[in-house]
Amino acid sequence: MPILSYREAIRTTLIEEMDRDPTVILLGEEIGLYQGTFRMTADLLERYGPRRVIDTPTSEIGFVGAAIGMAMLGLRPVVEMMTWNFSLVAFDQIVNNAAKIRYFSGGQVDIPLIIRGPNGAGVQLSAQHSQSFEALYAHIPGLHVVAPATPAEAKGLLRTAIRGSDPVIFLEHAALYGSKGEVPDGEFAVPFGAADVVRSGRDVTIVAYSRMLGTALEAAAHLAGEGIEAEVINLRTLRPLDRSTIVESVGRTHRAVVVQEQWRPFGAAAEIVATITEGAFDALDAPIERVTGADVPMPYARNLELMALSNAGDIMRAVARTLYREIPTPNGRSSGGQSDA
Amino acid sequence: MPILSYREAIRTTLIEEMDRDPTVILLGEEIGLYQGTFRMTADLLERYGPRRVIDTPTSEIGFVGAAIGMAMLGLRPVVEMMTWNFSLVAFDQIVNNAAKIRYFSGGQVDIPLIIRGPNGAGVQLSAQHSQSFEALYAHIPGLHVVAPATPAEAKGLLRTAIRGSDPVIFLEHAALYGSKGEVPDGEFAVPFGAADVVRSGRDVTIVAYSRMLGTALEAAAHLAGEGIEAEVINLRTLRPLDRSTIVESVGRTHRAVVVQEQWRPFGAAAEIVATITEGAFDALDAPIERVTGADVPMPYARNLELMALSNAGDIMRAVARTLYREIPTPNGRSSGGQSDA
Amino acid sequence: MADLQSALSWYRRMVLVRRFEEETERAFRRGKIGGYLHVYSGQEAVAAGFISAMRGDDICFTSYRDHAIALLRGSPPGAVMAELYGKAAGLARGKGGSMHLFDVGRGFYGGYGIVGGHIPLALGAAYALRYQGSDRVCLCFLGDGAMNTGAFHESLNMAGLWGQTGHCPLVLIVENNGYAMGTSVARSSAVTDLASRFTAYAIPSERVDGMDFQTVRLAAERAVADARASGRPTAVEAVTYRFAGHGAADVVQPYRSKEEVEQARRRDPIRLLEGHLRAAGLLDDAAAEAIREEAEQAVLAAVRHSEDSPPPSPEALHADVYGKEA
Amino acid sequence: MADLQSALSWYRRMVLVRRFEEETERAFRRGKIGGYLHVYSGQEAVAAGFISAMRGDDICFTSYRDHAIALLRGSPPGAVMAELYGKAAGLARGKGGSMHLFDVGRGFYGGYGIVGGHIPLALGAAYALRYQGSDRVCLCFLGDGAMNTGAFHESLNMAGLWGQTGHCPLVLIVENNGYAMGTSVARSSAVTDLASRFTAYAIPSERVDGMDFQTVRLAAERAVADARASGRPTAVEAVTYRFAGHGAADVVQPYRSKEEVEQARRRDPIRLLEGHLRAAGLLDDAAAEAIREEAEQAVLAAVRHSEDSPPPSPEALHADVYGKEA
Ligand SMILES: Cc1ncc(C[n+]2csc(CCOP(=O)(O)OP(=O)(O)O)c2C)c(N)n1
Ligand SMILES: Cc1ncc(C[n+]2csc(CCOP(=O)(O)OP(=O)(O)O)c2C)c(N)n1
Ligand SMILES: [Mg+2]
Ligand SMILES: [Mg+2]
Repeated sequence: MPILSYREAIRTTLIEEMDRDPTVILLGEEIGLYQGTFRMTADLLERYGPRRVIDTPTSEIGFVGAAIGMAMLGLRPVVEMMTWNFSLVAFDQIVNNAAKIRYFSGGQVDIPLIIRGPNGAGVQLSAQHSQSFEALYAHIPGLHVVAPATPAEAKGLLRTAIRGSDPVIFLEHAALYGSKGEVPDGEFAVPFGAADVVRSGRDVTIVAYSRMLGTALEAAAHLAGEGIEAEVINLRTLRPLDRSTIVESVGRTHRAVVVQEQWRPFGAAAEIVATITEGAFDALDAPIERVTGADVPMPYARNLELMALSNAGDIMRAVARTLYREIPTPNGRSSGGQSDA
Repeated sequence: MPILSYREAIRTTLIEEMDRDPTVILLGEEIGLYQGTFRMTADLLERYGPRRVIDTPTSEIGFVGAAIGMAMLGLRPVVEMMTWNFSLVAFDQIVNNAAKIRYFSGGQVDIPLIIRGPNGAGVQLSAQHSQSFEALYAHIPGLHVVAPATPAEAKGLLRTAIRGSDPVIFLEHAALYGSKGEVPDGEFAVPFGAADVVRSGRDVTIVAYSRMLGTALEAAAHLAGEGIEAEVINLRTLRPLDRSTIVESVGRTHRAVVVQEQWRPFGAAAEIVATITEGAFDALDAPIERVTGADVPMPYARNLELMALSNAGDIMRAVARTLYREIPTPNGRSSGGQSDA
Repeated sequence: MADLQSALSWYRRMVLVRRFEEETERAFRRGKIGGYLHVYSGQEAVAAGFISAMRGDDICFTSYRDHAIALLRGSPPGAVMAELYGKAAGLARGKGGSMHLFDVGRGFYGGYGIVGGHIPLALGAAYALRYQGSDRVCLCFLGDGAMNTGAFHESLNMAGLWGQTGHCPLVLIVENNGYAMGTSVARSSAVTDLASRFTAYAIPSERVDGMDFQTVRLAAERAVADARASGRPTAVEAVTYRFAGHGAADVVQPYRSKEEVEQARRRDPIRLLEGHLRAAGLLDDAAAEAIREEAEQAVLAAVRHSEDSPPPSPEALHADVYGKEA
Repeated sequence: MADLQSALSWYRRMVLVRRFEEETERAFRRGKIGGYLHVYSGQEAVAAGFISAMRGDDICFTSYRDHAIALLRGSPPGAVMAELYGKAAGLARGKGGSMHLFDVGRGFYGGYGIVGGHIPLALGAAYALRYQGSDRVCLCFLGDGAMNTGAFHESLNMAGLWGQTGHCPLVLIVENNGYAMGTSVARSSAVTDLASRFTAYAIPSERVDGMDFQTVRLAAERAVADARASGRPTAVEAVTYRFAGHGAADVVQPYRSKEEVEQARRRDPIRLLEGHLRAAGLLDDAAAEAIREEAEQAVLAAVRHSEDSPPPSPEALHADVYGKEA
């Protein structure tokens, strides 16, 4: 299997699908002449021309809405959201149109629409440019919410998204764009709603997705050094959510730590905690722990920003609490990540 | 104490605060000449004139953003969101500006802004007009999220909101506008972050807010007939969330049912469940139950709409499950309310 | 006059629309129709004029004020009424209701409830039609109030841009009925000559008398032909009037006087067209009566159909949230 | 020439801004400044011209391209630079960074990162100033790209309406620097005469040479005086050019040619003003050198200050999310 970066995995999937299906078209800001803010669409304007690679004005309402209309007429638009922060401008289009038109039309149209781009914090991009919106979108019926953590997943989930018939919120993470991994050849696809048990273990279940999967695995490796075997689950999609894989795992490990990058209150981890409480109540030997970002708009100063984000040490300490024991942890305490609203 | 309707409680508070403080001004669609879509601002244009009661065009981005700017300059704008469904158009202004400006300016400005209006389902308003957005807004640091269930709370919380220094998402419920109750006279205020134990009981804790409080109380009354004493907690504010009152109650009752009107996945109830799991784990004798709306865009047909909403029977059945027993329930099964993403 | 000859059939449909709306108001008061109800009475010449200029395979989008669009486009009155009754036989299977009529088979891509929110959809649909190599066009009806939304602005600027290369066969019809709910155009738009606002997007536009079917129709034919030939957007402001309240709940109407409404009713588009037809000898008392009677029967049949047909089955609740499995 | 006399002090500040921006680019490359960095080089005459026309108690809003606004409005270079360094002594206590400079004490109500998102704030602020009975005015700087946002449209229409009764002393300054990131005005706006787009809101506007300080300043004085006297909005399109990439990461710039940039640099606003001043005998080599040296020292001092000062304390993380307890 070839080794690709997360970026290459996405880019080559776009190319494969565009070569295969002329109804797949791209639109967004700076995807053409500029070659893509993160170079995801480099050369694609030259390759497919301006009718299939559409540079738009700074008009998220306009181009997201237009993509919905295109999808209703049978195209398969893939919108690049330069970063998901800007999607709030188009929130009404996504929630009130993309997610609901199939339903309120009584099933008369498909909406095969992908909106993709980086979600979550970068480095010192401050409050308006460091947000992670999976909890918002996963609340909305009619949307699929996808958050690949590896190059293979990025490719496989994007293929499933492009060949589907419903709107997909495709949440990438800029911190992962350069990361590499094996990616199966050919028409490889990853189904929605199937979480991946990335590492097995008997002592505790750590649930993560997107960028925090790597942090969880880092924690798990350290924990192994302490004799603690953590099972690590990568959700891959939040809607649909693979509840049974999570519940089954906690049924075996009796302990759970749920990790998310963003603000804790009413965040994605709460749904996972509720799922475990509902499905594996009798198996639980300790309160479920949440490891999350600090409940503050992201600060600019790097020292504060690091405090606002969780690290492997935070996950290890949470695991230790579920085991009612103390363990040495590598990272300093990021005191920020544990506060409430 | 005088008896007022929920609507009168809000309207008289607006009047009292406008009489007291000339910096309080109102803006929104149809609040003036039209007298308010729900007549909340009836006669106020005549009373305070067009400079303090501003009819706006259908421009949520514009008038919500303008209200933020007014607040930065020291006014206390109260925006009427005709219904919260339309707030998605202004979502960027609320999340990226109102909630964050204080923070990213390093604390240089107050944002004493209230956005108020009805949240949740009406009767047959269908998919784009029946939404309940508390989970979305309560996720955002920098906002307060308030959801009064009674006339007294409506008054007391609105007063706290208007005299505060931060943006408040003030979620009313049109189904409550006509409901009546005693409202204390004078400068009565209800603090944020203080839940109310509306009914005490030893067998199970039911947590609810806004319209669903009434449904929870209805269920509790029926349950009492079966010899089950439910404690009912009215949250009143979701951000800040009064975690200790919830945890303390479940510590006594050992069982919990959390009720919300809206879609279950990643909904507000999940945060309450996580809070209980974290705070009262050892006290729990049964899995926490969630009673929620169906995970679908709201359908128009009345029979489907009723299925999509939870009723007292659903709450009673959930309570029964936490008690591992069967009890007769009054309402027919609303099979819709329990499905997952 | 060949022209007027064919207008007769549109007169017939306008009469049906008016009678249909009266019946929806009655059914609303009887509690048979729920939710919001926005009738089209007074504006019939606008939709009729534009829909008469559409080809069978052209498409359109509109707001929640959508009953007339469906009926004029040929959706069966029974299916439209059944939708308002929330029945399984409804145009959207009872899932959408008054604000969300949909008849994709007839090129009607729906009614939408968020003001301005459908305009970008129509923009994208127009692009798709050209991208697919067809010469079909897309019509987008919108209210005067919708012009003040960000969705309008972003879409129109993009339409202007896409039109530069002939990729935007979009016809925008501003139904200027004087009000957005209770807010008059002068109180909601800094510029009251709404057609002129399109110059900010380099989109040609004209303002026409929206009460006169023949005038609307001619403008519509020009606009549709232009869009089809050039792939460029074009806009028409049709000046009309909303005879009824904004919605069924808007009874008192403190924002306008009875006299103003009376005045406007004097230029009732149906009576105006009737006058033209009579003057041309294409209609007499008997024929007019027959048309009214035909509308009466069609509407009563639609009501009976709606009363008699069953609500959606419980399974419908969870159907159509997603399509075939991803 | 009295006019030109006072221009000398603005020349001095423009030199400081240019030198400051060079230093921020260097510090960015050295990893001292994080995040995004959008410099103002090439556009100095626009901000200088407009800020020179502001009264001490007037206020302004802008986008993320905000360093010059703060500096020209009088914020200490050390505090501005410390903000970019993420230090506690920064203009926003290290919490905002390059995109969110704020100096409310000097009437600078902030830099904002969502394109177009600050325009409604400025609208509301202008209203508040009048509501409070003052004759203060509010300036809103925005990019050519920001004109294509819904936030722009909704705000401008409301500004036009509020201005009808004199309640909107708002001056809109479109800094047309040719590009929104890599998208030229012709590729992002259906109409390239941006000033003309304001007619859709009945807001008077003019287009001026944004490279010539004196020209900008005259237009600014007219606009500010108008807004102050009438309480009505007014707009100026200042045609300028962005010498650097969009942000520090925009190095290759495949969307424009080196020649185009060279060409634009020939009308460097600082050299143009320098030329005027020299021609009028208000500046000679020695004075120019002294001004450059003064800027050099100010910038180096700002860097030293920023290097030496401490980061925010850990407690700052949770401070300023909310104000005093509700
Ligand atoms: C974004 C949004 N804001 C507010 C509303 C409430 N609302 C419904 S119709 C309407 C007025 C629209 O007027 P116009 O576009 O002229 O259409 P008309 O009703 O006259 O056909 C408003 C404000 C809405 N549906 N959507
Ligand atoms: C809503 C939104 N969409 C996209 C972006 C990304 N972005 C940052 S700057 C910019 C271009 C803005 O151009 P212009 O308004 O001309 O300002 P300039 O950078 O030229 O000063 C874009 C698209 C953003 N910040 N906000
Ligand atoms: Mg109207
Ligand atoms: Mg620009």
